[in-house]
Amino acid sequence: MKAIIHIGLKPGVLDPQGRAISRSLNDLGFDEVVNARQGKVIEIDIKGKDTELAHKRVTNMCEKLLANTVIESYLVEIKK
Amino acid sequence: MKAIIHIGLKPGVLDPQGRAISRSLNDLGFDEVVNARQGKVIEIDIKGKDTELAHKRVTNMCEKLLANTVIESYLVEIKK
Amino acid sequence: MRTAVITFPASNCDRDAAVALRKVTGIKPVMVWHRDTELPKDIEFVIIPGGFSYGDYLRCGAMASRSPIVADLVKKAKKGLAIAGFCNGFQVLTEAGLLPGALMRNKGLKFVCRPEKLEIINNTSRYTAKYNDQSEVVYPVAHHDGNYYADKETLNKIEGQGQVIFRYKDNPNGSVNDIAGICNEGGNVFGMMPHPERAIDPMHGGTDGIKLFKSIIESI
Amino acid sequence: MSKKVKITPEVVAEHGLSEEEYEVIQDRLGREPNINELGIFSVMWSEHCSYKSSRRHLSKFLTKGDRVIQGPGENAGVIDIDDGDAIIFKMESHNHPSYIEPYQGAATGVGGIMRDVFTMGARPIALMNALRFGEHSHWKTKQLVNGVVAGIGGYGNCVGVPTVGGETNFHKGYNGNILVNAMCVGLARTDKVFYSAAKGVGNPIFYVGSKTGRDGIHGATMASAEFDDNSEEKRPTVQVGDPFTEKLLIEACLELMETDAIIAIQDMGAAGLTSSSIEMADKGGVGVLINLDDVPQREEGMTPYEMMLSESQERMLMVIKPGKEKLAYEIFEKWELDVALIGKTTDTGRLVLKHKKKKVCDIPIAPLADDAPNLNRPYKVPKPLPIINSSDIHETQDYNDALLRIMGSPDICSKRWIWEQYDRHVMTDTLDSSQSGGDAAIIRIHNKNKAVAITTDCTPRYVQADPYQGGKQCVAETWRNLTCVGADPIAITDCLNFGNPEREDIMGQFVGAIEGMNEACRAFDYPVVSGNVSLYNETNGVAIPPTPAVGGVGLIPDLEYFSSISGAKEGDTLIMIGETNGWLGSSIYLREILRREEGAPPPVDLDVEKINGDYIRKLIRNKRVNAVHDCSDGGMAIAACELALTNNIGVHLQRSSGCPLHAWLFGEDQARYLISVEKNSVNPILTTAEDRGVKAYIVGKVGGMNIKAEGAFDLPISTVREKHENFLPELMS
Ligand SMILES: Nc1ncnc2c1ncn2[C@@H]1O[C@H](COP(=O)(O)OP(=O)(O)O)[C@@H](O)[C@H]1O
Ligand SMILES: [Mg+2]
Repeated sequence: MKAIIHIGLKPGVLDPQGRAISRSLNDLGFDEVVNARQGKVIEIDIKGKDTELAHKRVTNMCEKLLANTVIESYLVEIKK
Repeated sequence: MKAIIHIGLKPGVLDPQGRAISRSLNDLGFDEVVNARQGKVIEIDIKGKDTELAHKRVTNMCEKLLANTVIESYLVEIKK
Repeated sequence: MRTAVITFPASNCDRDAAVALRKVTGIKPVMVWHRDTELPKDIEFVIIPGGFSYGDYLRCGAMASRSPIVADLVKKAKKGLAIAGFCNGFQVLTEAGLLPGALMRNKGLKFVCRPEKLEIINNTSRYTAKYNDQSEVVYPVAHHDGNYYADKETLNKIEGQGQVIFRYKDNPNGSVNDIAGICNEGGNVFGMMPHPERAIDPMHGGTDGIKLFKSIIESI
Repeated sequence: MSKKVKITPEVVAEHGLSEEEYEVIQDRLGREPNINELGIFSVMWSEHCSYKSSRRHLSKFLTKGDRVIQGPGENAGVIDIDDGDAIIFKMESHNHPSYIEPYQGAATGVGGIMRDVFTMGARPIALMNALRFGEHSHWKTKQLVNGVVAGIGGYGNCVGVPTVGGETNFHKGYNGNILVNAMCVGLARTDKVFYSAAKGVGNPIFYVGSKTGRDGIHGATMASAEFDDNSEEKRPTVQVGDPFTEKLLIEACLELMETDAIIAIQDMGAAGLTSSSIEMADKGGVGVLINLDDVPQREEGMTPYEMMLSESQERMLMVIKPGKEKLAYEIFEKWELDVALIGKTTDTGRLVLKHKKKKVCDIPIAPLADDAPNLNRPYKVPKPLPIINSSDIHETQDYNDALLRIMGSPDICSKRWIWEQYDRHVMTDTLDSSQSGGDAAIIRIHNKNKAVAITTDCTPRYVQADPYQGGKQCVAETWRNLTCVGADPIAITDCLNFGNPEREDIMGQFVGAIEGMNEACRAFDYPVVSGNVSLYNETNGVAIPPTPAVGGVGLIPDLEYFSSISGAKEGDTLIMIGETNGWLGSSIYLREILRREEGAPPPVDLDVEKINGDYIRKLIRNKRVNAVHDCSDGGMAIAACELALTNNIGVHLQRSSGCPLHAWLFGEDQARYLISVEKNSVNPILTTAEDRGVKAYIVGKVGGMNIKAEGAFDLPISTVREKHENFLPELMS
């Protein structure tokens, strides 16, 4: 199985990186860009077949390690 | 409109972050984890309505700035 | 002789590079702002300094490499202008396509700052000619993303053509083939992660870096 | 929060204001405050901004001296280092935020202290950090160390200011409350120092830097509140740092400072726009009108309350000379910073805020400062722990093992794992730093033949055992460390980290430590020019060990004459300056080898400190020494080991006095320096020392590749190095 975890800054948390990206795109002439945000995706290959269990376990991984829940939120997706 | 850009390392490029993640997960007792890869997602808010044009423009942004095609590949998704 | 140092937002070794150039040439370099569209006339050597241009956001050196001044550098590099990038400058040069490969996050995932022993692989290059009696130097490194990567083909090419100039004796970042510094095919563009400009003063980091600046200046 | 919030007793209490305080507010306003006004009083009168528990005690400090240009009261202290050069420095805590979000907490701590320094016109030239973590085996420690160190490096490295030293302790007393204290040192011209007093009426007020978001609202009151098990819920108040913007702010502000456009300037630290605008107005004796609609905002629908209390980072406020607005805009726009004209100074003496055409706050400024609570909290200075006689302490059976255990213990081990993550060399003026393991960092003044020496020190176990002696010791150790490199100590900054001041014993630790510190400052003519107080460092009623961290700065007037721990040579003689009586109470030996944390700490005799230190400096100026190291944690044995490791050369100690061997080796008597000298310097040194009333005697020699002491230990350097170097990497792997 594969787990795909999307991690992004919580709304309201300063995203200096996103700001720099949108400015830089504007500078390059992409005037249509209003705003940019940068997040992470982590893809994990997992042994086993039980997707429900996997979802639980991966959520646990997020809480314990993968996401910094003080400033980040995450979304877990399990693919067979 | 919103553009979502997934950027990941090309196959064959060593991913130190991914390696560290899978090792740490194993250390934490998540033995089912075989492998992990870390990528980026950039979300961009775009003015305009023409999704086809947007797709073209965002692809151009990737080539010009957002991805380093020596090591990274990318995927563009446009959402209304 | 006229030299220049480029300043990007959050370049932070621009002054250090300028000090080194003045020490070696006796003349203050011109400080060039990243928004300028053209180098001043008669500049014969340009340094892209270390630092954290644009905060290292997105990818180290990526945004800086798209600046107006780098577009001009790309043009002039093709005509043979001598350009060196140290640390973040090296990242900018690879991002600009002036040097092959890419610099990725250190294998240990941590910023690493220490004096590092380097082996001079090619001491006939324009940047190392003065070292011809010397095979080892110590320059400090200070970076988070100095893990050099290039695909097999590129690697074979640069190794085969003498473009690898420096190698780490004790690889601090996971760079492929222990590569610390390389030049382009023409030998005029050069980049390295270690900081030769931090090795020009016996009271601070040693003096092993002086010959590098002398080499390139005298080659012009 | 809307403007219509009703001010109930609960709302007042939530803002940390007492009933009496609320009555004062009503009296000064002549009416009930609205929520914005209440919020403003609340943060201004919080412990963090008003120093209500500490103010009266801090006022006892020696704050004046020949070289002091500005003592406490401004953003940072300013001292004169000759030739028109000034050093501006300060230390600050970011303890609670770092516990909650170690990376961002520590990073924003570094950012905040740098702003205090460049606000005054100085280019930051060095950073230091004093860190205290919980027990190394505690489940949370590793994650905290990882995050804090990465955060400090992440911020300082990016901005391009070298992080050149610090200290790191581990103790169970910090399990629930780590301490992250950051110090910044900057260089300015004495005639170009900028202050915060907003003089003159009708002058434009500019806002520069990042946009204002909802970060850290209530941060100032949070920093003044005790932690409990629900503190995890306070998480969203942690701010995110943006070192990139900070770097641009530094360059832009320094560029504008080159002109004559600035009347007053102030960074927005704790309590953001509120405290910065009020402090500027109060010091300048003017009123302020701010139009909140003009404040650059990151989010939609921000209320006046949120804007005034936001602690978004990397923001500055300045009063500009009329007619210079265009110049200011040009410079800030060049550096791609958000800039806005948000108000002006007035002659009303009031803080007036407008939002969407309505007046949302109108309060007199004077009472915010003048009537801020100034408490006289009851205190009881704890009695010093009883003295333990060294002959009553068990002698170790295995000195080799004891030495290795101490060298590999959390407090003594090499901190390379930490400082290798800090750029120590950028700006190319670092002449000595953590890298040598020496006593003080040395930073050359750019393009000049002089340098400043910087150190931070505190021995919390001594302060715990006896606040008064411990307080003296903290100041004395910084003075000694600066002396070790040949610097003339000039002044200190401090960061006083304690528990809950509402408890008599904690307040007693605080008062006792200040008395000791102050006495040392006076003895050395070594004033306090800036500092910071962090109280309520406790969890579930258990306070941290009292930790008054001290940051000292000294001047090396001529680069011909300085010294360090490196330079010892084969054949050198080791001389100890200062008396060795073998004081083992509260020592590292007692704690690490015998697992006892008890006994009075070594007393500090300030007169002896003074003559010994002055003598060391004279020896350095006369080029009589090859290497100098202060004798502190772990005593002579550890000082000798450190000297051996740095120089990669053996040492051989020979007992010089009658005190028990383990006490002679590991005793922590104060006022001592271990020096390595050429053979032919030995006699002149011993003689001149005697003339000056300085105790000096041979304790061994330098040479070979072993670390040994007659009748005690004998180990190859490599074995000791391995123990010393491996502890942290193993812990952190
Ligand atoms: N957090 C830290 N950051 C940078 N350097 C540190 C840190 N902790 C310790 N060091 C460095 O490690 C060395 C040894 O520290 P310490 O034993 O406290 O020194 P001393 O007792 O001589 O003052 C010093 O050079 C100090 O600057
Ligand atoms: Mg110490």
